[in-house]
Amino acid sequence: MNPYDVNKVREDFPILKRKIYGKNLVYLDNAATTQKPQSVIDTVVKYYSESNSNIHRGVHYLSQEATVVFEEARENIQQYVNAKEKKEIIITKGTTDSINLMANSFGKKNVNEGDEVIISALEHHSNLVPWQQLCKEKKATLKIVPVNDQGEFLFDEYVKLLNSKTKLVTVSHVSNALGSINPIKEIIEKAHEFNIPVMIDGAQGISHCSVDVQQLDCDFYAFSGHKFYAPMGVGILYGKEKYLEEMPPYQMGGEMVDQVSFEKTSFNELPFKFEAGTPNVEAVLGLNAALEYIKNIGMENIARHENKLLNYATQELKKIDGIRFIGEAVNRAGVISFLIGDIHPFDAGTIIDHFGIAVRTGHHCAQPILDHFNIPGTVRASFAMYNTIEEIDLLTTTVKQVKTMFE
Amino acid sequence: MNPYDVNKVREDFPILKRKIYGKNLVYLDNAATTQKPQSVIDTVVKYYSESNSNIHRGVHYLSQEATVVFEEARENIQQYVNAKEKKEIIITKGTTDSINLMANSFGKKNVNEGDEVIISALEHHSNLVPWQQLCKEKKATLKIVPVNDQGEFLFDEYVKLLNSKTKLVTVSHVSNALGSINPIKEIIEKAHEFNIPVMIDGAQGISHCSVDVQQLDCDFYAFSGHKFYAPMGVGILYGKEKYLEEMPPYQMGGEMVDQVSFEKTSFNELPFKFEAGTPNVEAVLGLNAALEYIKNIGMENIARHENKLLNYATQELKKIDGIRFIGEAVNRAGVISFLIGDIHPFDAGTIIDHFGIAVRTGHHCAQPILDHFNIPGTVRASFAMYNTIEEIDLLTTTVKQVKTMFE
Amino acid sequence: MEVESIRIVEDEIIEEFAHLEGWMDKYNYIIDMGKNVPVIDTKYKTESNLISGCQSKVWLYAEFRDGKVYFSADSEAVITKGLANLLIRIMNNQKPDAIINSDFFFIKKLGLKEHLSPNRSNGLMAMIKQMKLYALVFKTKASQTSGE
Amino acid sequence: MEVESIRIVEDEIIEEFAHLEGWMDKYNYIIDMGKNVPVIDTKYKTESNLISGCQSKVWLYAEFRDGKVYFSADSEAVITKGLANLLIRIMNNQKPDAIINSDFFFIKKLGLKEHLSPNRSNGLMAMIKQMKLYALVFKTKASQTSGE
Ligand SMILES: Cc1ncc(COP(=O)(O)O)c(C=O)c1O
Ligand SMILES: Cc1ncc(COP(=O)(O)O)c(C=O)c1O
Repeated sequence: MNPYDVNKVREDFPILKRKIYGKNLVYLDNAATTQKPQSVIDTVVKYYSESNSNIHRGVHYLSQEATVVFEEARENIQQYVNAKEKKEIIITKGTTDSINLMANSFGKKNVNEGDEVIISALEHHSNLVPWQQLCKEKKATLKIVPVNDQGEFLFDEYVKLLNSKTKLVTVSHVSNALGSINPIKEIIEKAHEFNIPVMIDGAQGISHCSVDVQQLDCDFYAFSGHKFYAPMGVGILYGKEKYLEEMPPYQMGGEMVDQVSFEKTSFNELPFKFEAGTPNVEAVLGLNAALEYIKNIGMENIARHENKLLNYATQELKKIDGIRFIGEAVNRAGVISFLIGDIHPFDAGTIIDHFGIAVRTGHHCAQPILDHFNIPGTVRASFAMYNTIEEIDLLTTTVKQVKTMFE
Repeated sequence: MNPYDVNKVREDFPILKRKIYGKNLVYLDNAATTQKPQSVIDTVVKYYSESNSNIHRGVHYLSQEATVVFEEARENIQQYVNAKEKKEIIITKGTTDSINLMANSFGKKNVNEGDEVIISALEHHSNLVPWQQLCKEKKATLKIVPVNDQGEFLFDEYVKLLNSKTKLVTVSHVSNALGSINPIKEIIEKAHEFNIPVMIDGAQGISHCSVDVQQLDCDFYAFSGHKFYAPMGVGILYGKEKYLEEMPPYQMGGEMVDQVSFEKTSFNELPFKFEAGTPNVEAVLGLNAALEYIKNIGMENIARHENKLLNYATQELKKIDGIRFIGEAVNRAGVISFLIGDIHPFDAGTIIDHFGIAVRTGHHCAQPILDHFNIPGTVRASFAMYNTIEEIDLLTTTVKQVKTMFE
Repeated sequence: MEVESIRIVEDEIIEEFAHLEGWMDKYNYIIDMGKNVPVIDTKYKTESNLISGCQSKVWLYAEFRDGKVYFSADSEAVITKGLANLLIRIMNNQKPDAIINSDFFFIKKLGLKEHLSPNRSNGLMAMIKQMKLYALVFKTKASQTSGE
Repeated sequence: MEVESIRIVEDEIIEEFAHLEGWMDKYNYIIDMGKNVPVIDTKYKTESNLISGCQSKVWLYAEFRDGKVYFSADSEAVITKGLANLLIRIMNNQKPDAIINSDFFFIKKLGLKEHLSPNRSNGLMAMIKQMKLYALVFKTKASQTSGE
């Protein structure tokens, strides 16, 4: 598909026909969750209509069939992020779940009194609070890499924080509040000079960038299906085998055990060791369908299209008197965050909504970075493969309208 | 719908038209996961085609709409189990997740060195391994209520185990391996005489019995949506407010926090305190649709029908020479577990499968209870509202066939 | 009696709203309202007077004088302030019982809940709850004092 | 050469299977096979000779004599024993290299994987993996010895 035919893409997303207050839905809340193409919805329907079954332990046909497609999905995910081994792909319920697994398993094992964990000032609460709590419990210290006023990760400051007490560096690939792309390749390289493993919170990265975990050489990479055109309720934790092998299990229950008696329990091998309970087969197959869909269109094409939208939005909104962009990193993806004069984001969002435009307002679960800018929140428009230049024009017109109403 | 019209019910489940090896699917693996009625599938499709959005923090229409239906679903769940407060309904990803939450939050807070936790010999690994690990970590002791050779909970033995060191009693409502219904009302009453809270693993109970948590007076009740005609990826933990209020959060991240800064984080109120990350809106709405469907048919009718199947299956299988029932509790629901002479359950299951009949074979994630009977596993047929007498006849004929093949 | 006087103000507001065509005018009206809210004294803009569950910060304060309740409020967001003012216009100068028993009829009548706040983000419901709570506290105190 | 002799036994089995009509006969054949498996000496029925990933316990043991590998096995389940015996018939008395290089052609040809074991429960794949592993170990040892 070249040149990129956004109208053809839009046809694949049934929700885009939805009317809001009688107007066409303009969905610009993609950083919160993306919409689903028909092929993903169809996969879910087909699964429940023809193949639904619990997996792995069944001898019967349906169970074996479901197991096969489930494990094939895992393989496709492995290939998509170019992990070395299939067993390095752990199925979780979302990024938050993946990071909690990390904090409780990796963290519990490796972070001790006096140790340090490094995050950035840009993190979503999900990549902050688990580490904050871990450090509190372990009497370790959470170190924060500061950002500049463009919302850019300060690499030199980061390097200063690295030392022999650092047990993990964990930063977002792309900031959900500001859209800044962090220099993760350099971050990883630097940490590895000190033999420190690095985890990437890819919740926003996976949908805007091609990810190759071997090329990045990251030790862990986490993301959510629902922000990546897949159903809710599934996430991935990629981890290097050498780390995953040593890590103790997180949740306990069926599937993740090998032998169980009242005296003693032995745990299953990777990846099952980390997958307690009935997995969400539906959502994993849905994620697989989403991957197929994305591969067909091509992540390069998607990224190029989204970049065009981002640049156009920046250019057009900039023309409005009093507009303030929050986060102006040189490298940015998918997200534009702004304020209109002194208008409270909630006021702006309420009016924008009435034009059928879905933007997010507030702190975007990243309070600390807003504290940095000393603001209560922003208006955030975030883009996906199906957004259009016309939608950006609508947004711009609406923002002007908001201005007149409140000034 | 009275008398119960099973053929009408069957029409609502599209998968029942599936052919396996050219034969009609006979799905008797309902204790592993149940099939989904069309209304549940339609709810998922409608959600993704019309309303998909992230919830709770959005000002925009879709987000608010999704939030409203999500919270209405929580209310319906509350009403269904007759919880006193909506905030006592915590959304998890499944029973295993609910129990891990309990072990990590309630357990971490309340179980200390020298304390005791009581489970039964009938527990699924999910209600055993988390407690085993907790006790190991806390130097507490896991006490096991034994069963008799019918697979019945030994109440007198249970009473002997209760003492001031007991911090929690946690038992299954219905055993997934044997189908035994535990006397949970009496178990709870007895524990309360010692002021000990009781958690019920309702993974198998919820689909076969009416559950009224206030009438039972249980302190916690956990179950999975996928075993209750709902989509995968959602579970419930009901807990009494007074306990939930005191319990520390389990997973950390977005949604479950109130104020976040690098210095200090305060947690959100119930139920959100326990719901970190983007919830599985799809599956929660699906669970709501399943509840509606079940309410329409009536749990009493379902239970009566399933009981008829269970009795008929017992009666017919008993006629086969050499059949051994594993678990013959007087009170039983949904599950019949058996062995055919000395034929290994895997051998039996493989042949039964080729007749298009889905039964489960193996240890059913409940190794300890099979150790009690000194067997490597059983063949388990488990029933749901859509199974028929004719299907049981097929099963019986097939079991006879298996016998000839292996003897 | 008091409930009736609440109803009168409610009718007034409903009447005012009736003249507004389209949602833009309605919002403009609420925005205007926001400019005239009886602003809370800064010394009461404390953590404990913050209403939680709103996307913008909202402070609500109440005093009890001569058997009647007087509210003041503030918010970072103008729409929220406007909504607060609507509520205050109705509830100010009322006896606790009137507030406690009010069904906030006008909210339904204006479709405010559906139209403006299908969820908790603007805190309309949270503000009402807080107002009723204040009224309840005052009533309880009053009955204790009179009981002495 | 050795691969060829493997292919001969495989063809034999394929031929035997060709006469069977319907899946019941095929299973009966496998069940019969299960009765003649070279049974592992009880002293080798140890934890370490257990193959994991099967629904029934399977033990597999191998010896290396005169440059050739000899397998024996046992299982609680007859079908698994039958499958083990099929594999053993083919792989017994072969040089390590032949085993390592075999593509287990007959499995595909008979549709065994699809028909009998779409997943890991009967351990067919696990058994093959284990056989190849044994062969590899023997080969390595042999080359070390000859290298001395
Ligand atoms: C009694 C019992 N408890 C817990 C579970 C675990 O449920 P889930 O796998 O949905 O977490 C099951 C399911 O097999 C069960 O039957
Ligand atoms: C950067 C980042 N990390 C983590 C998360 C949490 O993802 P989830 O809510 O799917 O667990 C999000 C989602 O908002 C995010 O944007």
